[in-house]
Amino acid sequence: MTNNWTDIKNADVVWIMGGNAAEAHPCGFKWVTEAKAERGAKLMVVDPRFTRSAAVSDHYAPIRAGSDIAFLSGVINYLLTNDKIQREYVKNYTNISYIVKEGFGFNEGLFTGYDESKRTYDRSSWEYEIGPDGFAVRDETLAHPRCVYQLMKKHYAQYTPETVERVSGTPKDKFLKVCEMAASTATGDRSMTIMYALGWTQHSHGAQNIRSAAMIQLLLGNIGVPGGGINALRGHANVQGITDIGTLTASLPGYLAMPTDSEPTLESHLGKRTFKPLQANQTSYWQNYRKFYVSFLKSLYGEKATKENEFGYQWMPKLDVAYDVLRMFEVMHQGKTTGLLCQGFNPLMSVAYKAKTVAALSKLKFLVSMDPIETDTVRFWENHGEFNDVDPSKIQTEVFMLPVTSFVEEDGSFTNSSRNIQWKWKAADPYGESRRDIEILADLYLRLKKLYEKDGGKGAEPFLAVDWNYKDPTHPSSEEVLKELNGKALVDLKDAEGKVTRAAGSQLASFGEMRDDGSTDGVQWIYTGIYGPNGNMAQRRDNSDPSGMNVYGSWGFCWPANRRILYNRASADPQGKPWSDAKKYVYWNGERWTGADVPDFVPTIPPERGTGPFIMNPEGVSRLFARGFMADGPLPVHYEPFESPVTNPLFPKVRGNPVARVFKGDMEVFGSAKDFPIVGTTYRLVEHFHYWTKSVHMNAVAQPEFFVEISEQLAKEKGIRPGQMVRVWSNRGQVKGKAVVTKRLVPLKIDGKTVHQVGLPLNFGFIGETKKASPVNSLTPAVGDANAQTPEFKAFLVDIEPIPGPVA
Amino acid sequence: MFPPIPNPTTQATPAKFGEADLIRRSASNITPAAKRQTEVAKLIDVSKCIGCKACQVACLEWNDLREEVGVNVGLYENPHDLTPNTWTLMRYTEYENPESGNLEWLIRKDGCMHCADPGCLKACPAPGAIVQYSNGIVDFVKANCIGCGYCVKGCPFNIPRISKVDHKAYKCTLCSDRVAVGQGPACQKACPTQAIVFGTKDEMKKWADKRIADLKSRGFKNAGLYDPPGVSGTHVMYVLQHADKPQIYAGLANNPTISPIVELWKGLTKYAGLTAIGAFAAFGLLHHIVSGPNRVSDEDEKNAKRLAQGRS
Amino acid sequence: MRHSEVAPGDSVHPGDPVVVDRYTTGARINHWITAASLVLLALSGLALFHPSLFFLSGLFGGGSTTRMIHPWIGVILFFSFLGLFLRFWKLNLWERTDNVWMGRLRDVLTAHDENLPEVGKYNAGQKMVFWSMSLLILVLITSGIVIWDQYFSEYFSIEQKRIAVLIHAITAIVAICVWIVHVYAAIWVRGTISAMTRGRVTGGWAWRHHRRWLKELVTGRP
Amino acid sequence: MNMELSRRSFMKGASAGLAGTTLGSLGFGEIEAAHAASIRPFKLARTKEARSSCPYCAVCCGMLVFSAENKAGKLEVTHIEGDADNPVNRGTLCPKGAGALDYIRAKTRVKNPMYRKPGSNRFEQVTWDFAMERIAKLMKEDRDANFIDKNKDGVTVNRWPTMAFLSGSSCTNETGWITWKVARGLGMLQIENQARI
Repeated sequence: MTNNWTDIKNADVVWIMGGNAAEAHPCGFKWVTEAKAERGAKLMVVDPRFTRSAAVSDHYAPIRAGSDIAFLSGVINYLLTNDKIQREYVKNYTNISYIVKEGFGFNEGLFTGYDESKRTYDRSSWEYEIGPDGFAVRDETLAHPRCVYQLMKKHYAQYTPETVERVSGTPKDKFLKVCEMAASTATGDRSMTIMYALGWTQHSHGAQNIRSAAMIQLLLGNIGVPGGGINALRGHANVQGITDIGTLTASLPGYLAMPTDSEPTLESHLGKRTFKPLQANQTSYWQNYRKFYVSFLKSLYGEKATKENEFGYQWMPKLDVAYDVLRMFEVMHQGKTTGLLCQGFNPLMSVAYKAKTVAALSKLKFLVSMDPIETDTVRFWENHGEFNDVDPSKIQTEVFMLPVTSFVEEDGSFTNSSRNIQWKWKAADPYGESRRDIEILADLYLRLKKLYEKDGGKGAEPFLAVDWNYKDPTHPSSEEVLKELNGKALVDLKDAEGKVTRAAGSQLASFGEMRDDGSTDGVQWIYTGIYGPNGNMAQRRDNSDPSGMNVYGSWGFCWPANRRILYNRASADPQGKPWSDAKKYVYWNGERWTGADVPDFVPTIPPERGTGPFIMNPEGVSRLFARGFMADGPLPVHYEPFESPVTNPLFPKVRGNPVARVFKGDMEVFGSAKDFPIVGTTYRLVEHFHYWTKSVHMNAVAQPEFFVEISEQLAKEKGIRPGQMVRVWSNRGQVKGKAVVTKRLVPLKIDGKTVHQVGLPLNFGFIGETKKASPVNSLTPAVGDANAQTPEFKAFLVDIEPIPGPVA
Repeated sequence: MFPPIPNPTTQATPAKFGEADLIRRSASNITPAAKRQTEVAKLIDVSKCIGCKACQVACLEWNDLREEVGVNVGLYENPHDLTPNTWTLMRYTEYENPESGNLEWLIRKDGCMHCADPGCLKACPAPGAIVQYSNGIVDFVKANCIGCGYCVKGCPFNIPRISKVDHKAYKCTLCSDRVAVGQGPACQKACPTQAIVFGTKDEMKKWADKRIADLKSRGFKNAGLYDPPGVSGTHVMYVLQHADKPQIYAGLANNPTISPIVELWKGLTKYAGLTAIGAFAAFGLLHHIVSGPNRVSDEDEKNAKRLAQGRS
Repeated sequence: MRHSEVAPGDSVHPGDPVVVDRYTTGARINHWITAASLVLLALSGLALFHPSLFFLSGLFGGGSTTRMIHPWIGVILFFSFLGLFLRFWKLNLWERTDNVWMGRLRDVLTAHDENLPEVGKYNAGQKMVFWSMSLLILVLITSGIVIWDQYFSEYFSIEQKRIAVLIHAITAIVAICVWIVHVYAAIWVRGTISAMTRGRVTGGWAWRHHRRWLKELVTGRP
Repeated sequence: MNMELSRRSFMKGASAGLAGTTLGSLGFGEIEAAHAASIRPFKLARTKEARSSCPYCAVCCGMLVFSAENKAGKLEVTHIEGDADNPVNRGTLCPKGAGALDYIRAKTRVKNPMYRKPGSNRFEQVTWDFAMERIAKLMKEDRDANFIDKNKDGVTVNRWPTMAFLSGSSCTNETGWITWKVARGLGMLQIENQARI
């Protein structure tokens, strides 16, 4: 989230699309109902189904799953052609005036540089024209035919309301009402927030869905302002924190990158990432990358990390290729993986194409599950009839099921979706013999350490180099680990005059104190300040709100630097004045930047210097045109899902995202519209959390059994009665569930053809208290987003039939 | 936002109301407490409800109730009805508004309305099994309940349920144990969108006015408060988008009253019945006094003897 | 041709006084089961009917047990009464003379039996008690089942139950009144109770109150 | 009429006749006891309260967790409700958070380390020591066999390509870092969390 949960209350328009906040985040959604009740905000919902969010909306528009970019592009076209953009904001805070190099082009759905055999782009033509001063060239009149504004006008012209209706199925009047409501916030005194979740990410073009929405917000001047933003509503309690810490194939903590084979030295790694400004007087904050990286290495290897040994850089594993979850299971399926450690994870349920997942797990030598409860995965080898039809005697995997404490049985911190890090205190003793994850991992670490110290072995050195300096090595406490994340001064830190600003051994107050010479450590630079000299800020419980803007700046600690709204410098105009009194947030008071929040800016840089608010970007402005940072193009394009009921009506030659990666074997099991005419989409239910609460009695009571949502029209066509068992199948598997026949789903007219959609809630499986069911990921395709490799769970093809028998 | 009620304390706290605050007690004549407590109420704003069932779960959790895991029957409602364990239930209606042409998903939290004139209490034959406190809470007292099910017949909203296990009547208590220490009911506390708020009845009415004004500004010209006069008002009230048509909300009673049949049964019949029985008994007594026993005379015996001999 | 007024087991024993067998042991057991059920039903029912009589539930072990056993006693009553009904329904068929008897109710109440037509085994009053009890018990069992929530709550709507409970209450009151008439009549008409205790009445009693029955017993002719 | 009075006077009158009979002895005891208070005692009194955070979605609602000692002397959770002080959830909880007590007490909670042998159709209970020793041994065996210190171009890469780790996003930040440290320290590249799925 660029903004935060409580800030939603400052919105005048709330747009929920690609998500269903009422269903997935009810308590955060309260700030939507508050904005409605307290300031008369309007809520609009665009979704294939009339959802729980839609139930309290002012406007609902249906859409075909997987066609979001067409819809959003239609909105962008509306804003551009009707000039409903906040000009001053757009001109100063985006790259709309930047001129793109000659040679860039877009034709029949493809940008320049496409290599069909490799399914990749050579992105070199997607860059700015660089002037003789080394800075990017701009045309502030926006008249240059290659400036971003003109390129966008051209690119988006075809996304007329009629096209949107033809591609997305949204009736024109309903679509236009969305445009009008969004456009009403282009004024500076009104703002709109966009709330989305996996309904946008889980597509082969997921990242571009979100880019489209971000672009709309930039055109309307809604980024960095209260009640605005582009807000990813994240799933798991600490998925934000775990993503921040970087337990992802290519990540280091704090969004630093893993070394790769092409970066044999520390310097070769850092050099590529220390971006120089592309415009005069810009901050380009990533210039500090090396300080964060070296401090990280100092934390990882402790005293063993020295300037001479590149701070231990060579001990780090180097990435040959990114092993996202789809590749992980592909490799496992090829029999190349020996062991899998599952920590609070249920991949049998949550990974696409269940049949492949079972086959892959069966090839493991061993599987370890660390979880407070039994998962379907840990029993993947067990026969559960049609729900998991395997022969245990043929599965040679050794399986360990280790009991782990539940959330109440340990202390520690969680980072919520709006980056707020909050402490939780231990409330109960461990259940049975369960142990904290940290203890289990410490045990494993210490046992392995002993083995390597005793027997040696391959890779002993890099492993033994890891620092493990905890008071009780077998029980590292959450407090000392949080201190480790924050970082400390290793020697007395001095300013230019030689005055000690931070004594050796004391905790750092901010990442601004980090150094690249090995004199500081700190695992997670973005968290620095959480455990500074004043102690554990995650434990702060002061819920006062002095500004009255619903900021609550003294509750917990928000990364970075306790900032509650990102890019908040943009809440003021280029002169530093708030865009309006209604949206007064961070502003220049004549001496410094101040306001309701911690400014996302160097507080002393005056407006006259023209430093842009998007300090992480070398341009200092945000990018409507993404340059080469996106794998599938600098501007979003409507691509159909890999399984689509229609050929791309706009670019018939392109099937799916042209650069999405598809493994052999997965491509072959895509279904065609001829055999599978119906669009399937998966989602979660408010009564359940993923595959977890099916083991929780009260939640099983509230929603006990897998069901399939279908329209009245489809029910009639197929002869399905409400409550009847139906079979839904794709080219990869089948599921059976009760039919919920509803008015909340309607067939749509797509490119002249009637298209039905069926809804498949994902929370059911064969372990737990709910009725046994096959997971919906028996159906889903193993193809991911071209940028993030997030699987395409939200749009695929199925067919449906009633199962004869008594109803309900 | 309606100001949240402060967190509960773990200190033992004396209850703010109790036996001394009863204004009605089933099958008993009591003298209502002289000093009435401020009336409390729960306001359920249907227009803010997302049907998440947090209230249902919070109710189970707080009241230590556990329902059986059921099945899906093609609906979102689960369980399918109120039960002795499910004291509150979300009911979902897909309503096509004929005026706007829009689909509306009307989600109503069903449960005890805590009527000012409670039909359950009126029907109850067991002394003290149903009580009404002066703050408006209508509570079932398990120890006194005999499980006859008369409350079910007395209730105009079809709320009480009789347990098949212990044969006692159950329904929402408005979390009388929480209210007694200054907390709101568990459902209210949990409700993510403040579709449920709790306070004094006056506060709730005022709050409802604000909500109704908002709804009217959004085109719901018949938005209004549901506080039915037929039962002298309730201590659970609804804000409805279409207050002119309560029945579209999963059959919410248009103008609920205690059934005239129940009134007749618990009114006239009760008194007339005993009178009739008394009258018959009295008549017999009187008759006996006036006319004395009807005895068989010697004559009769002789006649009989004669007859019998005649035969032999 | 008149039908017989005699039931199996009825017979006359000459002597002084004449003794007439009116009820067999079976009939008497049947009657007393019915009577006991009815009394218990009345007590338990009244306990649930009016708060001032709730204390009666104490006789049955409290309100819950009262609620629980009342319907079961009702079932006993129903079958027990069914037994009586099958025994006696024929002799309770309405005849023309019953109308005459009814027309002279004043004579009945003032014990001027001599002014009444000769009566068979049952007089019109007894027949009315019989038939009204038959009808009332039928209504009571039916309405009782509708409100017997322990087993039948799912089968009836609340509105049906409300009607049933009202009917049940009114019917029960009527039944109690009829029962009062029945009991009072038995007490008032001396010599009656022995018919149900020992199964016998005196010839004089039979002569006075059921002369046609006695005559048939003696003559063997209806 | 006052019910209490009528009942008592009835008892006085009836007790002589009914004393000693089954009906009598069954009946009045219950009526006597029945005059109980309707309001349950507040069940949080004298429990221990801890501030926690909901384990489910990333709203991270503030929770109050109440616990009490069980018979074995272990602190056990008795009730969970929202923390009204938390500025985000203001005391509210969704159906998942409101039911979290049943997660802690779930029938499928794992109580002891369990182990399934290759080809077996059941889990058997094992000691922590057995499980951890066996896992460490399996890992070391594989790492010894498949660890790559240099790639074919001679670049030091120090990776262990045959081991995968799925890192839970419901774990704390602190667990996340320990996980990262152990997994990367061993040279793992196949690391994923729930950010995508």
